[in-house]
Amino acid sequence: MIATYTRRELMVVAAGREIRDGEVVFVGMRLPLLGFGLAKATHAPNAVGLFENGVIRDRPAEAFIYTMGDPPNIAGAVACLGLNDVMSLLQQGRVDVGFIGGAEIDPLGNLNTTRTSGSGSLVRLPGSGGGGDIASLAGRTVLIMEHEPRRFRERVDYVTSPGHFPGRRRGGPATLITTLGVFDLTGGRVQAVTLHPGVTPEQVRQATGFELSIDEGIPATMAPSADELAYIRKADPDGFWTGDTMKGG
Amino acid sequence: MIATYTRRELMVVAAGREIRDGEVVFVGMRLPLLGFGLAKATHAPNAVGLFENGVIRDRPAEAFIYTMGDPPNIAGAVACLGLNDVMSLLQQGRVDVGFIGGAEIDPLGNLNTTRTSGSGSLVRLPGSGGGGDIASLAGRTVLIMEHEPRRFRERVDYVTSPGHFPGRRRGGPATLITTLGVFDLTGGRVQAVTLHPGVTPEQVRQATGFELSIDEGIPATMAPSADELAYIRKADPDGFWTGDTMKGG
Amino acid sequence: MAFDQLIAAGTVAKVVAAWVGNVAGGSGYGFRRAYEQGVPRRIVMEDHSNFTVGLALKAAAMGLPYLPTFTGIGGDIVRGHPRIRPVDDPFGGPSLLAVAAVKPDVAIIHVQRADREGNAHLWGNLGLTVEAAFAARRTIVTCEEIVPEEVIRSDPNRTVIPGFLTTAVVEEPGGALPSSVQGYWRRDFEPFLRYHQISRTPDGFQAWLREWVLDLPDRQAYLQHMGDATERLRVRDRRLAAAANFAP
Amino acid sequence: MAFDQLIAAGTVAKVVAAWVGNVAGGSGYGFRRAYEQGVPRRIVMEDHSNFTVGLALKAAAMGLPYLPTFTGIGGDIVRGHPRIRPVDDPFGGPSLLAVAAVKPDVAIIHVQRADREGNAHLWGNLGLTVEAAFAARRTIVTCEEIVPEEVIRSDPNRTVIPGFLTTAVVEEPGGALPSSVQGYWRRDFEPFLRYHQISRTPDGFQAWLREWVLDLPDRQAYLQHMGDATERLRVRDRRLAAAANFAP
Repeated sequence: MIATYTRRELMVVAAGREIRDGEVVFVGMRLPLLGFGLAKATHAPNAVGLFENGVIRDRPAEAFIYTMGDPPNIAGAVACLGLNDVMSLLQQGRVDVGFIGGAEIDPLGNLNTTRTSGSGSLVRLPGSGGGGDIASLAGRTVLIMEHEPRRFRERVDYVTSPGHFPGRRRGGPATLITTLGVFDLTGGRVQAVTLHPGVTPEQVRQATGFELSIDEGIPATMAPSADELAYIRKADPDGFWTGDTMKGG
Repeated sequence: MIATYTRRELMVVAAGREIRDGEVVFVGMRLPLLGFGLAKATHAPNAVGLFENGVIRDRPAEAFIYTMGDPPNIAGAVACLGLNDVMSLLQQGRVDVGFIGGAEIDPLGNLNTTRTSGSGSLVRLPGSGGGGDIASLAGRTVLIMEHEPRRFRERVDYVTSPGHFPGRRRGGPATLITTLGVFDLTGGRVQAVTLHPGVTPEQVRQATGFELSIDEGIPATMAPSADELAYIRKADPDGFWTGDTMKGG
Repeated sequence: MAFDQLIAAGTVAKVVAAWVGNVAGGSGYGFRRAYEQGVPRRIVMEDHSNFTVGLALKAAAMGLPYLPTFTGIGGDIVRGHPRIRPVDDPFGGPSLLAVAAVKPDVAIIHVQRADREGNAHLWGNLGLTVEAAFAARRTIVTCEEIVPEEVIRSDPNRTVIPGFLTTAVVEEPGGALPSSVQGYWRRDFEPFLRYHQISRTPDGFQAWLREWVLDLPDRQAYLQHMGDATERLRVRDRRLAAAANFAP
Repeated sequence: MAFDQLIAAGTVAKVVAAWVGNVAGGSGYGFRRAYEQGVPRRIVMEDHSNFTVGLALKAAAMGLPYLPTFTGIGGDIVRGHPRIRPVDDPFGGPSLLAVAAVKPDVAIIHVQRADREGNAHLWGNLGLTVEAAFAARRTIVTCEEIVPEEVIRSDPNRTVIPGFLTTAVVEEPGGALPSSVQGYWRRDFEPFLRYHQISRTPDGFQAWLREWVLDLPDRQAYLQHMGDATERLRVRDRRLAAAANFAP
């Protein structure tokens, strides 16, 4: 029997696969949070998760959380330090991988979450949060995006979270997970790795406002297993983040 | 009835009088620690004491302590932070007065606790500890010294705790309390304020390796009251710090 | 959300922040209107990342004019930033950025308990609370409970704000609602969602402002207007910290 | 005292410290002999103040090459110091000093309790413990008790060292004696005094070294040699931290 699943559930699975066992992960909320829990429950039982508010967990919160400061994310944490403490660990180079979302992306993996005039008039976005810090300081970053033409731009209006640039000290975007596929960014350009089941190269090209390379015969993103889906649906029972309409925005 | 008392008991009383009510005090060990407790018990009930290991107390420890990290100094403290936290408060300018001891002093209030060749051969002393920081950053400092000619030098071999110097941002030595008297240092030179009962100006001059000014008819340091002595003897029952031979060195 | 409410009410001239929005839905509409259209008034925005805000407060908390960092290099936040400048490593390593201190006039901190002197115990989420209290010229501590001083003294490592930094201490249970307070209150997510929806239009925001601020004469009226929320959100479970012995 | 013992035993090439002595009597004789006469070997001394050591470790803990400070200006510690250099405030304020990071190869931290992953609860005196654990390449946690992970998780704010920074965790009750451990052990002052007296001469130190190190084959023998100290110094009173509820 093939389980049905949403695009976002598939993205969670893809995010989880980016975490290797034993790694220190700068987690964040939404899909990466679920991906971290999924990785812990499957192939990466020894991964450790850092949250930018100071929380360090080696297992997901027992209950659904809206923000990383919510009480279930603190109860049962291994440590609850301050923001500057975990940012210091990040700046030290102790974080292997961090997750960041963005409103706009360019081929170098620069993310914009500050402001854009892409649609003609000025739109103010919420800002960096910890995104700019993770982009600057993590050992590598995994980017999570809605795959829409207006969001995939030759050049973003504002580089909130720097991608690849000459003189970068360490890290940089490694993988991009979108609603359409999984892409490699390590070469300073966007190379498709897998497309989600049913997605065609043409669809991806039309949804991308810049050149990207998709090899012929590119494989499909591996579908979630029944166990993986069961995990996600337990962690997000109302589909708040993983439903077809992501309620979390 | 006149209580008999030791020189060091008198120095504790003099140290306590340097603390004004409501002040934030960088305390230290030995005589200043006792002086802080005495001030709290008498004229400065609202003074707050900071210790360089991170402890903040608004009353003295319940039991005798050898070091500021000893458990009785932590039990009942209002806060126990880290060294850098209280040093940060000091650097912010939140500390009104700090106490420092030294092995050698010069007329500008420079203290040496690092190394000296004053007696001919090189002698290594323990080093700054927090002394250099208090000297640099407190609102004003009170210095505590054995009054001996070899310790009162025209120029100290090494400035561990800076006294007055051109371009000083704030603070500097205000008062010097010795085994012979109490001296004002605010003018960048040593001016006697009181001499301990029975001490003559001549004695002080002979014990001082540089020029200092002692006005004619200089008053005597006010002797400890019976209550003050009672406080000190309760806090230092074996005379560890205040006996005629200060066991603490 | 509080940022957005203050901005939409026209009380804010300048925002220094890494993120302004609503946990329920991303964008803050009040912030967007002020930034994009100058409605109800134009605001100056000083954009930061979380770490640069953290370092700006930490610099002030340490009594320093700035702190160095590697964060933000290569991005636009730090480019031409009024509070961030390039600096050399005096020991010859790679260049860094200097983040200048932010010294708030007032910090308002909500904690679980404090004594009458303002010595404050806080646990759970810390974020930048301690830095803010150390950095500010004046610090107002609001708390769930004012407790006897023995409670604070029983655990000096839990005291994150020493009383001599506290300008005023206010006992105001539920003072952080609809946000959570570990061990005392759960987050009430509905007000975030409702505010997000209603603040979509200026009229909607004005209705919210009347309902939740202007028409409520005092704290008591506010609590009553919350209905059963205080009962519903109160934490009744006990999951106590393991014993820590401070006996000397 | 530990500094002095290691130096007098000839195991130390360089000391980076603000204070080297003995709480019982000021000077450390082993340190003095090494510094003044090169006995048993010459040592390089890098003098600091408490705050410059604290900042050097904090810089490493923050992943920075240096931290700025105002401490020490006008004194000899910072003059020609290999790890301290003048820097300008890039925002035009008064000049400062930059203290370069100290990144220890190993930090050895004694705490009250830790779980098997090395998540460590520490309370009481902190000093620079946390900075050292964050700064070091490897951190060894010794503890009074290895406890079930639930104990640590019951109070995440008490975890000063997250387990992923811990290289090894060792259960060794009394491992900090003759120094104190809040709630577990009182300071034993006599060994400080005795060491201070006996270490006055090189022969005295050698006698101490034989008695307390060379002639004791293992930890068990060491504990036995301490006689009744472990019984005498053990804290039996209970003064527990006030309850803190972490229920979500």
